[in-house]
Amino acid sequence: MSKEMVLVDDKGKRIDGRTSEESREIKIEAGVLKNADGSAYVEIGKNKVLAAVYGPRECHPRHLQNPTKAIVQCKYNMQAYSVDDRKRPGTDRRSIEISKIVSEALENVVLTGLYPRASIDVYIEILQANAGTRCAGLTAASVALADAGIPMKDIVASMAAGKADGHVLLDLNKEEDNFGEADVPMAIVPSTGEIVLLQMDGNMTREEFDRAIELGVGGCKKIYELQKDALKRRYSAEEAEEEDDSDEQ
Amino acid sequence: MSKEMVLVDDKGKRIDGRTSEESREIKIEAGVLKNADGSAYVEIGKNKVLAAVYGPRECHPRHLQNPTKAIVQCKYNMQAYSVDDRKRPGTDRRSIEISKIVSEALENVVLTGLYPRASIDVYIEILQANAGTRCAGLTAASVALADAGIPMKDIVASMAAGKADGHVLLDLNKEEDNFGEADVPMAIVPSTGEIVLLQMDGNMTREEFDRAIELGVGGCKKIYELQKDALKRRYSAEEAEEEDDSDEQ
Amino acid sequence: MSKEMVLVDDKGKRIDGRTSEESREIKIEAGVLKNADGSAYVEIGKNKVLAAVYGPRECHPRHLQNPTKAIVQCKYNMQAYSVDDRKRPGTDRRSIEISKIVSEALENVVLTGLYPRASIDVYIEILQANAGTRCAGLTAASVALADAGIPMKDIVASMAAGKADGHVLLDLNKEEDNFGEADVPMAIVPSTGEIVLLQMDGNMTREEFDRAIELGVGGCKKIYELQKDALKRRYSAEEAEEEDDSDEQ
Amino acid sequence: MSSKIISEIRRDYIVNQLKEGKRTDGRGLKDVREIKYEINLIETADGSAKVSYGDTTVIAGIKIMPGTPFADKPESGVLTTGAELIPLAHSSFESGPPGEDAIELARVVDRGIRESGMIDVDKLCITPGQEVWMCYVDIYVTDYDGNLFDACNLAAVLAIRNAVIPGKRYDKGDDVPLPVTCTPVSVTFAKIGNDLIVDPNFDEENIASARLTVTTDDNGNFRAMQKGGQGSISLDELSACLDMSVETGVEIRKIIE
Amino acid sequence: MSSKIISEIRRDYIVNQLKEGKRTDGRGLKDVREIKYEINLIETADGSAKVSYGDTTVIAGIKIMPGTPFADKPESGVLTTGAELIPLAHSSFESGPPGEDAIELARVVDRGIRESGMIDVDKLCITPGQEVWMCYVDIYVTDYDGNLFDACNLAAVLAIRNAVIPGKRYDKGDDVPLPVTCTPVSVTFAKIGNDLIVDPNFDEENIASARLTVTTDDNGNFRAMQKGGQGSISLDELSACLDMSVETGVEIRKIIE
Amino acid sequence: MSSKIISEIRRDYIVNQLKEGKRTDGRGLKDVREIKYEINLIETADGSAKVSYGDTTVIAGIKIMPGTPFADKPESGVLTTGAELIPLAHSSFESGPPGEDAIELARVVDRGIRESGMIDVDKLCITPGQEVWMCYVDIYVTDYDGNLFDACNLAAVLAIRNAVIPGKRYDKGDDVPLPVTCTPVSVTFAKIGNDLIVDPNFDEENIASARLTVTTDDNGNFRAMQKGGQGSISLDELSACLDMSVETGVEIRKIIE
Repeated sequence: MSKEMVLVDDKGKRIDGRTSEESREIKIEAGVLKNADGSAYVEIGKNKVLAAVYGPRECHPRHLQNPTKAIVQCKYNMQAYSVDDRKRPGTDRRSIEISKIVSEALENVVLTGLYPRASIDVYIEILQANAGTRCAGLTAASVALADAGIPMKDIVASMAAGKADGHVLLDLNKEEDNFGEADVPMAIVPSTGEIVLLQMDGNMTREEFDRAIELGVGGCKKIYELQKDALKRRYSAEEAEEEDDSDEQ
Repeated sequence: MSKEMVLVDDKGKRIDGRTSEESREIKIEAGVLKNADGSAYVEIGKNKVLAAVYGPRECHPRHLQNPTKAIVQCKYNMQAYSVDDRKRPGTDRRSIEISKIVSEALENVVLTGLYPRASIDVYIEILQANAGTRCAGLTAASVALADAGIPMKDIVASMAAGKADGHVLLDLNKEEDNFGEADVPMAIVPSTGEIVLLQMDGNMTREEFDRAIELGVGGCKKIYELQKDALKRRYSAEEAEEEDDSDEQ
Repeated sequence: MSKEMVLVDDKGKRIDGRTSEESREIKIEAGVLKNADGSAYVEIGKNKVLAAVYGPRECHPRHLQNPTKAIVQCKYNMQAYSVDDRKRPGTDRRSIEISKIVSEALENVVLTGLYPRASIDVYIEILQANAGTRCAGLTAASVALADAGIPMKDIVASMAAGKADGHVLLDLNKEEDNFGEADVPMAIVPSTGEIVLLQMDGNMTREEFDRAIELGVGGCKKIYELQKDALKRRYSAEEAEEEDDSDEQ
Repeated sequence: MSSKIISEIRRDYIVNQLKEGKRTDGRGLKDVREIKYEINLIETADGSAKVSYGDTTVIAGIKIMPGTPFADKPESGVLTTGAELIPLAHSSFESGPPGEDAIELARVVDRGIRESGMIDVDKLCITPGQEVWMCYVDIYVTDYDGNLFDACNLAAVLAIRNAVIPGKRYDKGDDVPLPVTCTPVSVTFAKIGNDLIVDPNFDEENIASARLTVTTDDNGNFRAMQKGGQGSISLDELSACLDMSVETGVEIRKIIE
Repeated sequence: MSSKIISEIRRDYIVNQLKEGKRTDGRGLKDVREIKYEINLIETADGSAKVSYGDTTVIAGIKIMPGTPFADKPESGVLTTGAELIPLAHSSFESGPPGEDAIELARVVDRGIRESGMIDVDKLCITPGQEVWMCYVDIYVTDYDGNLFDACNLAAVLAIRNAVIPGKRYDKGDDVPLPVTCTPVSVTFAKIGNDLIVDPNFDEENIASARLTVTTDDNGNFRAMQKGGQGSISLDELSACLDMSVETGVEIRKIIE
Repeated sequence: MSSKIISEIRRDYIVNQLKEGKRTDGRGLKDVREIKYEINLIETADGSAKVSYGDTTVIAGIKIMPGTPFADKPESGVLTTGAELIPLAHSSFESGPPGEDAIELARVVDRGIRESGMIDVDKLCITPGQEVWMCYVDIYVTDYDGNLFDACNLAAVLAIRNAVIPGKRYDKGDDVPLPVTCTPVSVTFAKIGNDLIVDPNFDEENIASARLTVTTDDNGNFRAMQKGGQGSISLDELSACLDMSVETGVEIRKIIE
């Protein structure tokens, strides 16, 4: 396409100044919505993502109910203005696939057995997209689940690695994703290091792929710390509110 | 667009010869269909509208049932050949909005409390359109409800006012609607003068708008008389039929 | 269009060498799928068709259930690559009509009264199309029903006749169908000669039409023999398998 | 469809009457109900007709506009026929996109018009390969008491015969009549027990085991047929229907000439 | 909609408070909740705004791209407005295509913008008859506590006022501000019993018998109205709403200038 | 999906067998079922293949036609991949538009073909920016006994390798083979308890906690992966799968060369 484009310079610097092991700037905030049972807002570089959780609640449509456990139903949606060319509202094949694999990743950690027949509904809205929205969305959804008080064995953390200009890189931005050679979105359960989401496309040798996994797992662990920070800030704020309330009494 | 177009001449005459306070010719007929529980046919100028009522009957889909009263479900539909450019069959956003506000206007007068869980279904078909179809449709629907014997506190009457060439006018025709400055569809409960449908778009000062309401209410009252006439003719015809029947015995 | 095209030469030979009374080559095989309760594969000339039967099973959606008998629900589908111009996946108006008339034809012979409230689902997939797919599909569906062990009063046999270059012909191929003058798909209950499917379009005199029916009924009877052969081969194979099984014990 | 079920008593009554050669509405077995029609009642359409067969009423409207021809017929106009069973017309009709009944109805009407060559589509070319007249026939059922096939066919035929190509509206020459070559007429039969009746009403349709629609042209040639229903028809019955379809077609043509 | 039903006790409490001229959140009957807004928060949009009325929050984003004009307005740009009641925002919102509430909302917001001539669409022509700028306004509700009409109108208006035509992106000249002529502001009233209140919250909306939205321009002229709900409004009530809509419109314009 | 539930007894039997290193159909844990294939069985397709993995059978057909390129790739052909889980193939498949399972399947197969550069799309340009060859890969499952990913991938790959660009049909030059650069092969693993098995059948798939599909090219490089299911996989398990995917890929390539 544009073979002149240099994504990694001869000093190993990427076009936004990062090293291969660096993620973009990350901002995570829990409890940002009033109506949702739990919510979170995440920025990773130029990605802006909102997640909300409703439930456990009655499962609709009924034929999806599972008599032994709750189901986790995630809906990933890109808002019309979140991408360069306006996206027509409504689900498309890509969002259906992402919703499916994100649901599966979350179902791994949620203690679904506690809520037979129920549904735990997770909504991910992409306000602004810049490569990595599924990982940012899954990261936000995990925080929203915790904010909703849904019992989980751990918080899922997600980040992609990839390859551009022959370098294995953490957390590709849009240019690296578009003009690079491979993308590896992943998500782990941080306490065990188990993988709950993994996709790959492009071209990678075994060595490159192993390195991508190494970088990605590292990135997920960093995300995990920031997820916990956001939840702690959220709890402190709630406690402060409660104290305010008792002061007023 | 066509600034040369004169919609109201210097003597206050409109392109179809009407004064500002005159409506187009109106024809209302009740009981025009065999299958429907009630029906009506309305012509207002070049608008031709058919309305039918079925019910009270079981409400589908069931989740719309209201345990304390009937719901009034109106479907407004423009037939493919009713407009200059063929309209593709199927609902569009405009018809969904009109169906909603017409349903709300009718629900105001129907004694819905008499029929818990039921649905009263109203179908409005526009055979030929020439500005003012929602008012003509609501006018026809009211007559069809009465023809169906649905208990109502009054019959809703509807007509639009508007503005063209700077004049406030009753009952805009297509040219006045397309090239004029404002349209104000409305519907009232004639016995109380209360407004049950009101929309406006365009540009009007307070004085102009007040005048539009004044004209519109007058138009609605004229419609009301014609609605009652149509129902009287219908009842007389029915009685005559019954007498014929008894003669034959 | 192409008036030069000669579909029947002066010796009465058709472009593929057949006489007016000859059908294309026919191949029928029963029991070709593992999962279906019954299945069949049919080739008629260049048509390749697969049919499967599931049922009697619970009828979905429930409002289609008939408390006194089973319903036969056929879905006819052309695969995307089965025609010259790729067919977009999904039902179209043509396939809905064919599904309806094929369902009706099959419902004539299936002893539906034995299975109240049930559904007998028949799926016809056109892998390759060359005029006559509805007849080939119905022929395959009948064999699949028999293979599924569904009690029937007879096996429906189907073939089209038609007219091209002024000649009444059995079993039109694609060129004859496209450039000919009439097509008459039909299906009969062979034991009684009763017609259960009949369509016609084009232009035929009474004499031509009577001849078309005569040819078509003959074609259906030939199909019937091949259907029975296929089922016999299928039963022999099953018996052989069972014997093998008992040998192994 | 549950509303299509009529009571056993009503069914028995209809069948018993038929045994005596009578129909519940007083008709003989071969009689068509009274046909009424009105032409060009819709000013916004380029042709229109309202047709009643007894208490069945339908309206057909034509819209004609320039459009792109099909690649394999670059000089031919395009015909599209739709039928809508709107819920205004009967309690068994539901809102939403056309179901299988409406689709079959539209396709059978379409075949009668298309296969008879009623519209001379070769005269609808504006610029070969680029622009031709598209002819949309939209049929709405407004009151349903059986035999939609014939009522819709007749409404479509009358609307087409009275349609005008709106050349001026699109700056494509004068307004000229839509070129029409013939008048296809369909006649529909229902089989109840061993009786064949013409022009079934709602009750008759619903107890009939089979239905046959036969469309003939002005010469009495066959142009379209469609058998419906789960019942069968014998070759003799078919033959009787073909005879009657020609005879009745002649009668109906007289009514509309 | 079942989740829209609030308890009888809550209803009585709200009504009783109103009798004393109070609202449950401490406002007076004519008071609008606190309005907050943020401009151009979405970099991928050509204009965007987030607006809160109390706990109701919505985001509007504009995308502008070249496209084909309508045949009857060959030199005018095209405005399209959509509103999505995404299930993230409230437990009563469902996934799927917009329902009648979302459609009415989008159409009322659209009318306010369109009928006020806020966007000077005649300045959006690129090549007459061939190419004009298409302006898509997409509004997402992210938190729902009543009065979406006014929040969505204001978000759309702020996004439009700050939007840029992306000439460079499409090689169609410089980036220039979207040409804007005025600032239409809508004010929504709810009728509860005999009281009229401004800017109803969720609970108030759900016990209101009628709703009226009035959109005025900078001159205090009326540009769009929409009455909703099964209740009626008297001519006197209408008059009072018209007065208040002008007054409140002036106040809201001050907040966003 | 209810039909996907298999009995507890069956589940226990499978798991117990696996503990002894056996599978219920007699295979070893790393064994692929017998693969059969047939090339160009569909004459109306521009390329086709039928592939069986044991009792799973799928048909892939290619249709190639001229079309408009994407604006951002004006000289590249377009690849579109669809998969249909038609109800003919299994009692758990329903009529209607593709659900999430069919969509995931099609997208994973698509990625393997697209990301390996199997089709040299840069050679599919007819007129730069205006016309390129569009390549539609449509895959139909006709019998379903697990592991659709690998069967559909192989059928698509075989159909593509044997496809011909129909230049003559469209008056765009000669018929030439579709330009193919490599042979991507996918291998799918299922995790049951702590065991990893290759090419799971229906029963195995339905008790598996996780699924991993790995697509390699002729050089043993990785081109696409997809993890599915609610279970997790450890880094060691991932590593084992990667090893096996390369080994098994070599075996499968031998079968089809």
